[in-house]
Amino acid sequence: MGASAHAPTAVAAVNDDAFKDIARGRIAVWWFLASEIMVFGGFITCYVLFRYAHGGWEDAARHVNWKLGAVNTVVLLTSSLTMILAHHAVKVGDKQGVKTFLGLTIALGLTFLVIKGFEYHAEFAEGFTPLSGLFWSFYFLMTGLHGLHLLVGIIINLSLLVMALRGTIWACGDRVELGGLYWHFVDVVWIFLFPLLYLT
Amino acid sequence: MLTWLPQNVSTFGGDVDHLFHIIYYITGVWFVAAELFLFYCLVRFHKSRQAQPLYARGESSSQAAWVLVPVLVVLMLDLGIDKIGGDVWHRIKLELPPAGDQVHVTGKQFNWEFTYPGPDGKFGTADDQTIENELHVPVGTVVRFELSSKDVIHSFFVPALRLKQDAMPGRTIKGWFEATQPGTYEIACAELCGFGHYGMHGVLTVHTAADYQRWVQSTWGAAKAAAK
Amino acid sequence: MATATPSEIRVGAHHEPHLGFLRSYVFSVDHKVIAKQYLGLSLFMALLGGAAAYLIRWQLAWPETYVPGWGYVEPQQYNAIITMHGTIMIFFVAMPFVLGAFGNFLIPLMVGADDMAFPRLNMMSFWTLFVGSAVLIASFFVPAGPAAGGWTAYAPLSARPIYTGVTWGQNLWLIAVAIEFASFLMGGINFLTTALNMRVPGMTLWRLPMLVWTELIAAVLFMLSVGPLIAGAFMLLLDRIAGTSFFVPDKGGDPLLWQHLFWFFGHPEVYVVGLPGFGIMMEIIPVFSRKPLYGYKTIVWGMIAAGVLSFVVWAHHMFVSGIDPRLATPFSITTILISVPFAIIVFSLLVTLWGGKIELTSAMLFAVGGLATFIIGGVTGIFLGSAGLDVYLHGTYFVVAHFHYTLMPLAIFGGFAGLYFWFPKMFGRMMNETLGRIHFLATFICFNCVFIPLFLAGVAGNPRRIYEMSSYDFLKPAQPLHVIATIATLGLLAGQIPFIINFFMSLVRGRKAERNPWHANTLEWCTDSPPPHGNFSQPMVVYRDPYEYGNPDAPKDWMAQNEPPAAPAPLGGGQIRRTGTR
Amino acid sequence: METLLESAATRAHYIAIWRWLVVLAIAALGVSLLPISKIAALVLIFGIAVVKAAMVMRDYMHLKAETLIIHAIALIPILLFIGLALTLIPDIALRH
Repeated sequence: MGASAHAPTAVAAVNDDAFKDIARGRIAVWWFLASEIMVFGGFITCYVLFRYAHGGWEDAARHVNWKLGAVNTVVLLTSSLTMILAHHAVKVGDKQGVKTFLGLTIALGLTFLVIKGFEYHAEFAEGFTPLSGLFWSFYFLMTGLHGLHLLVGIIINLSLLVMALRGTIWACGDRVELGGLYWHFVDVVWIFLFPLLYLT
Repeated sequence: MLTWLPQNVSTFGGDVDHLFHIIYYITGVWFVAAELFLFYCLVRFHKSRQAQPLYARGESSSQAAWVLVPVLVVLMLDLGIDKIGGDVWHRIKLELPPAGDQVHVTGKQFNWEFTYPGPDGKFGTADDQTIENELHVPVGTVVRFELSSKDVIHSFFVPALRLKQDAMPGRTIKGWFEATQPGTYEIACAELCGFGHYGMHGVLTVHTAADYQRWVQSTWGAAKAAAK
Repeated sequence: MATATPSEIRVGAHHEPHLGFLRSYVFSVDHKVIAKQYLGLSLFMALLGGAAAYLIRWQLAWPETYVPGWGYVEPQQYNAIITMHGTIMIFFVAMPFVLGAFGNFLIPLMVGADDMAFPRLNMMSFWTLFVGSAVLIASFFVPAGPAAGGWTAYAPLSARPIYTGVTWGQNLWLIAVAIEFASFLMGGINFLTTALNMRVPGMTLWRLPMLVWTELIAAVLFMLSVGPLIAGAFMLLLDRIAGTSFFVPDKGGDPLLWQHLFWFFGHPEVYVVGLPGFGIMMEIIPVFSRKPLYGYKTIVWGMIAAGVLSFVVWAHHMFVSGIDPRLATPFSITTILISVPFAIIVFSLLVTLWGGKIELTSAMLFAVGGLATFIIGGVTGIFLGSAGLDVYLHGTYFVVAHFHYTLMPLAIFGGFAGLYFWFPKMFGRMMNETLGRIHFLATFICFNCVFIPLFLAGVAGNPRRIYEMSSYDFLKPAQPLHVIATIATLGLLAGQIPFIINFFMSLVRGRKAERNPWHANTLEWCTDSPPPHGNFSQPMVVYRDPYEYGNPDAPKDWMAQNEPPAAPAPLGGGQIRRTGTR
Repeated sequence: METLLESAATRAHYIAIWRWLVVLAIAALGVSLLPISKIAALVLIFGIAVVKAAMVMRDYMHLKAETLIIHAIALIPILLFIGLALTLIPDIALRH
């Protein structure tokens, strides 16, 4: 960190503990993600326990469209790839790559939301609402919150894209990495929501 | 503090009171010792009586022992309390002695409903009787109850029996008690259940065997009661 | 490796930039201004919480009589008042006081940083809390009144408007509490990152002042525990607004789940509020005993152990709520074992006093007074933690007295101690000691007179949250206890008047404070009072432990952390550790 | 700055990870359609999900290059909510 430049050598060695080597942005984002893990962990805990307690949720779960869900899984996994490639482009100084991959990530994120919208539409048309039983309450609550998180991710990526287009992104280099951490986290949440809600 | 405990009329109430006394005396000794130590320090080591403070960092093992040895004693006492308290808990909530009598207790805003199986001893038959806010039991008999709620959470609290159990909507919770002395005792609700919470109160009447028979007869009629 | 971008290299004081009123005092990013904003907000909310206490106590002592300044308290109103009293005092007084105000003010100063790691996030977390407070206050004015389901908001009472008659009050309550959680999660990011990452050279973890340790542990506990309750709050809000049945049994929901989620957070939360109170005591007691804190590392490990244990004790709030009775046994054991780490902390503080050169300033009085009262809270926890006895004591005034005896000594006594101690650093002026001592005596005596009688009422079987108890015959003997408690409450509230006078008088008229009026060691005393924008005029370097008081080998009886070793041969106690001891 | 060669290798690694993720996603779908016992299917499906999540966290979120403190921040909450879920089984899942 910057302050160590001013320190007499006698004490400089005292400070070499493990925490100061980490950029503070990464500590902060991981810390934020940890609290998110607890929130989604809470939802998943409730869902799993209720599902075990009640049984009969398979019948409800049969009505969700697992095909669209599977497509969305691939879409989101691919967006994670483009996101990490954008981060990679920042690292190697590939100016065009940053814009391309951020743009692709945003497009894939939007694709996910559009497909999810079609799913919701079909489910509402069939008469399934959050009030159609506990499974549907959980389904709409968890996928809805996940969608909101994705929307926030898209907004973050849009702001990064604007910075990339203006060329200001190079001055604060780790922002794509930090945005990426959040994006991948949203992907990880989906990795669990998909089997929980669609496959079992 | 101890004299504030209300009269105890249940078989396990004595255990609860005993546990209370044990913890009271153990923690009481620690409390008095700690406070005396604190006030002694404040007076004895006030700056008007102390020119040079004692320099002790408490890091060497011999110095840390001044803290850790008492802590070890605390740990031992904790384990002792755990053992005694665990036994009491086990007796009240985990053991279910054979029933001599049964009753269903249902909480609702803002009354207690007590459903008696009647002379046939079975619930769900025509001779069941539901009485609001009045629980009648014979003395010296194990009474098993099944607790439930029609709306929100209530808590079935009989101070004289040292008994408390929440009534949780959507569940039926089993419990028991055995009263040791005839008399009337109050039943309270110990979980906030709405604006009428403070008035949700019932009466437990513990009858002698003869009195109980009389109560049964007056409630179900002489003929039916005799059939029992 | 960290790449130090230009914005990260911010050492030394800057000239106060001319930012204008709004950005200097309202939307300031300076951690010291934000800390004062937290302080102001918490003191303001404390007035509301205190007023609620006044109404509650009056109603309990003289049921259904005219309460001066208010009128008659209705049963529904009574439930709303106790709900808001609890919510305000825990979430909007204790947390902003010990975490928001002292954490924000002291963490950067104590680690030698110029500000928090993320100043704008810091500002945002305060204004988020402000919005939360506004939402909570707004809930007083909606039709059907504020939330009346207790501060624990147990479902289904809180999950369906029909059970309490409260409509938007409960919704706003949930929203306000959720906003408050978001605020302190943001604050926690700053606490952690600043304490870990912005320490100046020489400030190893084992040289951190205890207050920083406690704030750090509190931030960790809060972050780890609050998530499931946020999830639960969403579900409860949906139950209320959309009519789902997560916590209502009619379509398969489970009210017990809410209690689990609530107390999984609720118990660590007690330590979130409590540990920083201990941190303040641990800063003040060595200073006014002129002795090192006894067993620094033992205490740190004890606090970490308490933090870990706090995650495996929550069901002791639910022994009789219908949990599987077999679960109660392990939870009872862990609960009682938690007295071990707290015994370490309390005994260490007691031994710190032994052989000291004790000066009873207002700050010290509040610190030792808090310690003395906390001991009562600590030992009564054993009664409640023992499952067998909790069957009787659960939900009685014993519980009420117990948690007031744990939270008030730590958050309020500790907070006042901190305020008397750091007021000169915060505002550059000394507080009046005479008024401070009057304030302490009134608070200490009245506080004990409020809650000792309530222990007795609890032992007599008096259930809490009872609007009036005259209909119960067995509670007749407890009624005089409530009268004593209420009179003492009036004294307690009146006892705060000297503080309010002192606070505002000292702000304007107090004697100018020097840099280090108490001859203390930690880094905040090595800069001006109040510290300038950017905190330190030169980069700080730390050479020694924070509690080097009364070392007979040293030239004076305190050695500031940044004081370099005098001679080539370093002093015994203040030796530099060349290896990074972790 | 990495060399061009390293950069290409890193990129190829990211793409390889993605390929695995997609393969595993399809495998999980396949498992759900297999006529095997419910328990076996659940174990397989969630085993695959855990592997996928671990891959994303390790390679895309660079957990493999992080220090102990970040590992702790990421893993403690996971363990904690799993512990919460396990503790609640007797109360919530097995209540009937």
